Amino acid sequence: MSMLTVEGLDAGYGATNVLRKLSFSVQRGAIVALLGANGAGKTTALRALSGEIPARGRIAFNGVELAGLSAARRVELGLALVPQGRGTFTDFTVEENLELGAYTVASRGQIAADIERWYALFPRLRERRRQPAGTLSGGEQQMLAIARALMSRPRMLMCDEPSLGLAPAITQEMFAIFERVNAEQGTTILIVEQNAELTLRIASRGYVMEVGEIMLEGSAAELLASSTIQNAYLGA
Amino acid sequence: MKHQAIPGGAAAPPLLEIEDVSVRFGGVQALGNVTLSVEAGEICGLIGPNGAGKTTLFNCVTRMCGITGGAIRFDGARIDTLPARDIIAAGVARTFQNLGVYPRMTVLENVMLGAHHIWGGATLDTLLRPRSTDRAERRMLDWCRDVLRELGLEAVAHELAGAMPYATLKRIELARALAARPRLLLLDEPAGGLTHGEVAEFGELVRRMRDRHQLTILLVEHHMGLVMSLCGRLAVLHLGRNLAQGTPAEIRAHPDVIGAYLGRAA
Amino acid sequence: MNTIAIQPGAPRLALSLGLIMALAGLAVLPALLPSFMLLQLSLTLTYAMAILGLNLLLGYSGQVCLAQGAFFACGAYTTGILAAKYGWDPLLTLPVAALAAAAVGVLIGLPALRLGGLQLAIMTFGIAMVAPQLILKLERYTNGVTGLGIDQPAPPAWFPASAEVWLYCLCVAGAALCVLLMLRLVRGDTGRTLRALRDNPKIAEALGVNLTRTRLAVFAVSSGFAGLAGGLYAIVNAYISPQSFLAAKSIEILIGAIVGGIASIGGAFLGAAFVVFVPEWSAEIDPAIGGLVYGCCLIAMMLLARQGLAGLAAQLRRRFGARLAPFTAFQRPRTPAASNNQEIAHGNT
Amino acid sequence: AGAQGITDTAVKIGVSGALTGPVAAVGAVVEGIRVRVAAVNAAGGVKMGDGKTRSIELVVQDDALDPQRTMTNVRKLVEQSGVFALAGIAGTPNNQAIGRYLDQRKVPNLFMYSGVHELADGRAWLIGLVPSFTTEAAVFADYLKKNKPDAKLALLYVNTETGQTFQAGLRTAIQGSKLQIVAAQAVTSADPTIDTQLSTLKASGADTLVVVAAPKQSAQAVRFAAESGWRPVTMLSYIGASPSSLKPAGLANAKGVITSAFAKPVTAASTDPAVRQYLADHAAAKARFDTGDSMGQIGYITGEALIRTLEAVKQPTRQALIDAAQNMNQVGVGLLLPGVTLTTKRDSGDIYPIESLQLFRFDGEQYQALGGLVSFEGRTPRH
Amino acid sequence: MELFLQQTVDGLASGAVYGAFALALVLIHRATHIVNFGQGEMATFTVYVAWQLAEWGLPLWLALAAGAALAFVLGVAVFRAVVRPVSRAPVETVVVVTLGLFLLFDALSLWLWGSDQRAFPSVFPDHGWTVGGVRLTAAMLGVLAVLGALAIVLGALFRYTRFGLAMRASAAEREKSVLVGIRVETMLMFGWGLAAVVGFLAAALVAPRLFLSPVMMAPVLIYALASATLGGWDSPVGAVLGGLLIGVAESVGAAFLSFIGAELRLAIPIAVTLAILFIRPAGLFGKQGVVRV
Ligand SMILES: Nc1ncnc2c1ncn2[C@@H]1O[C@H](COP(=O)(O)OP(=O)(O)OP(=O)(O)O)[C@@H](O)[C@H]1O
Ligand SMILES: Nc1ncnc2c1ncn2[C@@H]1O[C@H](COP(=O)(O)OP(=O)(O)OP(=O)(O)O)[C@@H](O)[C@H]1O
Ligand SMILES: [Mg+2]
Ligand SMILES: [Mg+2]
Repeated sequence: MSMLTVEGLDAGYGATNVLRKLSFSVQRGAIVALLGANGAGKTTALRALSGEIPARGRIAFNGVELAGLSAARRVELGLALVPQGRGTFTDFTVEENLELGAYTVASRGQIAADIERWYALFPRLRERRRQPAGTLSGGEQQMLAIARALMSRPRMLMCDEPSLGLAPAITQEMFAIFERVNAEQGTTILIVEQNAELTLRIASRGYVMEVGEIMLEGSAAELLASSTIQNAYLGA
Repeated sequence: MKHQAIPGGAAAPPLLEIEDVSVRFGGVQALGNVTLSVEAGEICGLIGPNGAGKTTLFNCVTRMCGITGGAIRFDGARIDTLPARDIIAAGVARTFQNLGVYPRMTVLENVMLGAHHIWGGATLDTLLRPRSTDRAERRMLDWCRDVLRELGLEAVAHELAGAMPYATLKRIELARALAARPRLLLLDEPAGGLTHGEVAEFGELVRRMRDRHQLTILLVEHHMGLVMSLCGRLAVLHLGRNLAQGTPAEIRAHPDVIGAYLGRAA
Repeated sequence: MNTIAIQPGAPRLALSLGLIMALAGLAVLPALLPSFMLLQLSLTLTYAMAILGLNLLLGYSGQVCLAQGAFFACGAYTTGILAAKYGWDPLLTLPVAALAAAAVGVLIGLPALRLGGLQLAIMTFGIAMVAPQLILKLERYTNGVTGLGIDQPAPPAWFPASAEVWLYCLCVAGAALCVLLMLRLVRGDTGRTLRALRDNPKIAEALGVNLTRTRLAVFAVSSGFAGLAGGLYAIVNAYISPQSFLAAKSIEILIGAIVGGIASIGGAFLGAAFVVFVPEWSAEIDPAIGGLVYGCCLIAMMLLARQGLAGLAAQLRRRFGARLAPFTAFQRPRTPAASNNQEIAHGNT
Repeated sequence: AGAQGITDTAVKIGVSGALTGPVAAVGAVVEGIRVRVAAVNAAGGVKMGDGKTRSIELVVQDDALDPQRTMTNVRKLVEQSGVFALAGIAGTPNNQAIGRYLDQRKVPNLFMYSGVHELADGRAWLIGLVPSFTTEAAVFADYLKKNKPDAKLALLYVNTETGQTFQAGLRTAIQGSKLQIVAAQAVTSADPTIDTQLSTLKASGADTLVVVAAPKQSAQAVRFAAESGWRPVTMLSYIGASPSSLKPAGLANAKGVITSAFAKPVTAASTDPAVRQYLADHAAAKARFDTGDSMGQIGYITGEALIRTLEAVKQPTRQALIDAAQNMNQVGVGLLLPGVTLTTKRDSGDIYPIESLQLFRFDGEQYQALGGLVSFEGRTPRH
Repeated sequence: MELFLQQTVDGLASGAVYGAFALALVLIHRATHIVNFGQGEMATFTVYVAWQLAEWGLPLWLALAAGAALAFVLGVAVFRAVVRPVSRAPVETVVVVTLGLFLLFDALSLWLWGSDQRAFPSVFPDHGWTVGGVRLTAAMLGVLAVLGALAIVLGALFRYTRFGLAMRASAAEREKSVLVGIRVETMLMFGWGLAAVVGFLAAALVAPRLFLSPVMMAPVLIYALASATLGGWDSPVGAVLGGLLIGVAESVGAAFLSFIGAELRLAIPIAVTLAILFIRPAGLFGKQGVVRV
C-alpha cells in the first residue's frame, strides 16, 4: 500500500517551472531517500507536497487527494515537513516551539509526554527551554525543528536535509531516531539528503532527482551499489 | 601566556590570535577562556558539537558580539575594540552559517556589497563627487565579475539571490567574502547542501582560492571528509571551551573528540 | 529589477529619455491649463519632492518616518520667516530652507538610530503632531495662528510668461533637482548599501557599512528634500499658517509615497498627483461623502496595486512592453515567493 | 449680464468650509447656508435690485479648515467654476490666506465667519458677519461688573486667533474694574480631555469660569465644573454654547450657564415665525445638523444676509455687490434677535454687520434672556 | 500638593482613555502584526450603532451587547473584504489600507450621524467622592477596573492558552505556522474580530467622557500609539499601564511645567516614551526580538 503517490507534479516559482512531471511513490511505513544534486528541485518538490507552493498534478496521500487542500489541512491529515535551513519560530521559546508543533494534537497528556521525550533525547533543548529559538546555535535549531515536526505525531514526515548543520555524532543519533520513530510509531519518512550513504543505510528505497525529474530509482541496496551513485553522492 | 610580537624573529606572529576569550548570554556561558591562533597561510579547522560556540567565536572575531574577557589580535593589533564595520577593512571577511545573503538583490549585487569597503564611499559622496564615485563603481564591477567567474557563478550574476538553491547561496556568500579581498577568511559551514561529489570539488576550490589570493582560512564544518582533507590543523571546541588541537590524524584518534563529537562511526 | 547599476548602457538611456520626455511634458503644460490648475500642479510637485525624500527613507533604507510634514513645515517656515520678517528674496531662502530642514532631520535621525521600525514610525508621528503646536509656541517668529504672508518673487525680465508660470517653473526645477539627486543616490554603491541596511542591518555592518553615518545622511537628504519642497510651497501659496502643517500632512505624504510605490521615482509623482487630486475629485462627487469615497479609493487602490502605482505600471509594462519605463525603472524587485528566503531575510544563524 | 457668474436667471456663489476633518462641526455653517438658499430657490429665487429674479447656485468645496486648501478651493471656484462671489467662508487664517488673491481679482468675499475684526484691515473685498470676540468679552465683563463686581475669573480659551482675541478683549474690558483674571489655560482641538487645565483653573480659587472654546471643550468644562463640586459662575462663548452640544455634559449640569447670543433661541416649541420658518426650511432641506446647532444657525443667517444683500444690488456686477454689502442700513434678518440688524458703513470702516449681543442663561432646558440687548454698533472694541 | 494629587488622578482618568485605545491596538498587533490606524474609527462607528439602538429604546446593556456583536462581525468582514487580499503584500500596503479604513469609517459616521456630539450613557453610576480634597468618580474607577481586568484576561489568553499561542505564531511567522497546521487566515480573522470587540468596549467605556462624535477617537490616536509603544507592543497589560503613565505624566507635566503650556502638552507623551525606549528599547513590557547572525 502506498502512503504517498505523486504523479506528474509540476511546480515552480512564477514563470519558471522547476519540477517537470515529477512522479514517485512512498510505501506506507517505509523510509525513502530522495537524492539529487544542488538545485535539482528536491526542496521545491517537498514544498509542493506540503502545500507551501502551488502545484499541478496528482498527489495522493493516504488515499486522500491533496490537490487544492491548504497546507494546514495537509498537516491535519498527518503530513509534516521539516523545511530546509530550519523552520523554527525564532521569537518563541524552545518549549513554545514544541507546543506549536503539537498544534494539531488534542491530548494534553500526549503533548507533555512527547515534550519530555524530546528533552530526554536532546538534553540541550531542555537546557534552553525558556530561550527564544532564534538564539540557539544552528545545529540546536535543526534538532528543534525536527523534534517540533515529530510533535504532531505525523503519519508521514518529510525532512529536507536533516543533517544540515548537525555534528556527526548528532547526525547519527538523528538517523537512529528516524529509524526508531519509523519502527515504533509506523511513521513513514521521506528524507531529502546530501549524506546519501547514511540515508540509504536506513532507507528501504531511494530516488535520485535531476533537473526536476526522477532520474534513477531503486532499492537502497541497489543504489548503494550503483556506480553513478557512488561517484556523485557517496564520494567513493 | 602573552604572545610577544618578535620583529624580524624566526617565528612570525600568528595572523589571528584569540586569547582567553569568554562570552556570556544571560545564563549561558557560550565561550569560556577559548584560546586559538591561526598562522598566516594555513587552513585551520574549527570543529565541535552543536552549540560548542564555533559561530559565537566567529561573531567575536567579527565584533558582532561583545566579549566579556580576553583579547583578540589580528596581525598583532587588537581588534576586539573596533566597531563591527571596521573588521572587514582590517582584512577579515566571513560567511554566515545560516546565510547572510540578500535575497532581494541579484547575485552580483550581493557580491559587490563585499567590495563596498574598498571602493564604496560615504552616502553624500555620491552627490558631492559624482565622477570619482562612478569610476569606483566601474572598478568594483570589474573586480566582482572576476570573482563570480572564478566561482562559476557568472551565469546567475543577474538572477535574484533569493531564487538560488541552498548550496548556491553558500557559494554566493563565499564570493562576497572573497570580493572583500580579505587576508583572513572565516567560513561557517560553507559546504552545507552539497553532495559528496560537490564537496570534493568545493575543497579544491577553497584550496585554489587560498593560493591565488594568499588567504588564511578558519573553517567551521561538520563535514568530516572535507575538514580532514582540507585542514592542516584542527581545533576542537566543546561546551565553549578548548577541547583539543592537532593534526587531522591526531584529532581523529583523540578519545575525547570521538566521545563528544565524532561519534562511533567516524 | 535592479539591474541599473550593472548594465549602465540601455536602461540608463531609456531612463534619461523618459525623464526628458517627462520634463518636456511638464514644460508645455502651462500653455494648456488654467492658472489655478497650475497652482495645483505646483503644489503637486512640492508634494512629489517631499515624497521623493520619504521614498529614500522608506523605500530604500527601510525607515518609516511619519514626520515628513514637519520637515516640510520647517522649510516653509524658514522661507516664510526669512522672507516676511527679514525681507530676503524668497528664492534665496530656498537653499536655507533645505539646509534647515536637513539639520532638523539629522537631529531627529539621531534617536531614530536606536528605534525599531514601528517605534520610529510612532515617535516621528508624534513629532508630526507636535510640529504645528511648536509653530504656535514660537509665535514671536512664526506669527502663531495668524500665519505669515510672503511676497511672491516676480519673474526675471527675460521670462516670457506670467508670474504664475514662473512659480510653476521653479517647482519643476526643484523637482528635477530632487530627481537627479535621488537617481544618484539610489544607484550604484550607495543604493546597494541602503538596501542592504534596509534588508538586514547586521549583515550590512559586517560588510563594512557605516550604519550611523548612512542613516543620518539619508535622514538629512530626505528632510532636505522636504524642506526645499516646503520652501517652494510657502512661495507658491504666498501664505502659511500652522493649520496647513497638521499631522495630516505627514500622513498625506506617506499615503502618496505608498500609493505611488515606495521605491520608485516616477511613483513619487503619481503618488503626489493621487493625494492632491483624488480627494478633490471624490469631494466633487458629493462633499458630504467625499471622505467615504476617498477612503474607498485608497483601499481599492491598494487592492489593485499592491506595490503602488509604480508596481502596477511595472506589471502593465510586463504585459504591454516598455512604454512605461520611466515609472518602473527603480521598482523594487518582486520578493521571491520562497520561504527559505524568509529565513535569509531574518538572518538567524 | 455684467460679470462672470451671473446671468439673468441665476447667480453663482462659492462656499468653502470644513465639511470633514477634526473640526467638521464648523461645516454646519455651509449646511446652514445651503438650507436657506434651498428655501429661496424653492420659492422662485431672489428678486434682485436690477429687477431680475435669480436663483442662487451654490458651489460648495471642502477645505477641512486648512487655509491652503481654502486657497486652492477659492481659486478653483473663481477661475474654474466662475462664481460671482464667495460667501460664508469659515476660519480666520483661511480668510487671511485668500484675502490678497480676492483683492487682486476683485471678487467679493461676503459674510466670512470669523470673529476677528483685525483680519479685515486693509482688505477691500471682504465683509464679516458675526460680532467680534472682543465684543463678546466686553459684554461678559459688563455683566460681571454689574452682578459680581469682585469676581475672580478663570479663563479657558481655545488656542487660536479666536481665543486670543477674546482673551485680549477681556483683559481690556476689565481694566479699571475689580474683576481680575486669576488663571488662564489654553486648550487645543487636539486635546482629547482637558481635565488638567480645568483642575488647574479650579485650584486657582476662581469663582467665575469663562470659556471660549469649541462645543466639545465647552461641554467638558461645564461638566467638570459641576462634577468636581466647583460650581463657579460659568460663562460660555456662543461658539460652544448651543443647547444640543451641552447635552453630553448633562443638561442639569449646564443649568445656570450664561452665554451671549445674537440669534433667537431655537426650540422645537418656539412660536416665533422666523424660528418656525427656519425649522421648516431645515426639515425641507434635510440638513445634516441639529436644529439647535449654533453653527448651522449662523449659516442660515449667512444665507439670509446674502439674500438680503442680493436684493439690494442694483447692477449685476461684483462692485455693486460689495458696495451693497458694505453699506447696509439696519437690514433685518428673521432669525436674529429683535433689535439686532445688519448695519455696515464702509466709509467709517465698519464692515461688520452684527455688533450687538444679548446675554442668556440656561435654565436646564433652554436659554432665557438675561437683560437686554447690548449694542456696540459701529464701535466694536479692538485689541 | 492637593493640586498635584488631583492632577495625578485626572491623569489616571485620561490615561484610562489612552490605555483603552492602546489595548485594542496592541491586541490587533499581537494577533496580526498590523497597526490598525482605523481601529478608533471603527470603534466609534460601532459605538454609534449601540447609541442609536439605545436611542431607539433598547436597554443599555442590550445595546452594548449588540454593539459588541456587531463589532466582531465588522472586524471579520473588514478582514475578509480588504485586509486578506493584501495580507501577502508589503506591510506599507496594509498601512495604507488601514488609513483608508480610518477615512472611510470617519466619513461614514459623519455621514450617518452628523458632526454634532452626542451624550453616550455611562454604565457606571454618577457618583463621586472627595477624598482629601481630591475628586474621584465612580465612572473613572469603573473604567479603570474594567480595563485592568480586560488587559489581564487578554494577556493570559496570549500567554497561557494554545489559542493565544497559535494566534501569536500566525502573526509572527505565517509560513511556519501553516507548516504546523495552524489555519492562519482563521486566526487572523479572529484577531480582527476580537480587536474590534475590544476596540468597541474601549470606545464605549470612554465615550461618556469624550462625548460621542465621529472624530471622538482621532485625537486619542497618538496618545494610544505612544502608550502601546511605552508599554511594549506585545503586552496588553503594558498598554494599559503605559496609558496610565502617559496620562499622569501629561497631566502633571502640563500643570507644573509652565513652559509647556497647552501647546506643547502633546510633546510630553512623546518625550516620556522616547526616554523609556532609551532605557528599555522594546518598551516596559515588550520583549526584544533576537537577531542573531
Ligand atoms: N524562490 C525561488 N524563486 C525562483 N526560483 C527558485 C526559487 N527557489 C528555488 N528556485 C529554483 O528552483 C531550482 C530548484 O531549487 P531547489 O531549492 O528545489 O533545489 P534543491 O534540489 O533543493 O537544492 P539544494 O540541495 O541546494 O537545496 C533552482 O534552480 C532554483 O534556482
Ligand atoms: N544570543 C544568545 N542568547 C542566548 N544564548 C545564545 C545566544 N547566542 C548563542 N547562544 C548559545 O551559545 C551556544 C553556542 O552557540 P554557537 O552558535 O556558537 O554554536 P556552534 O558551535 O556554532 O553550534 P552549531 O554547530 O550548531 O552551529 C549555543 O548553545 C547557543 O544556544
Ligand atoms: Mg534544497
Ligand atoms: Mg554554528
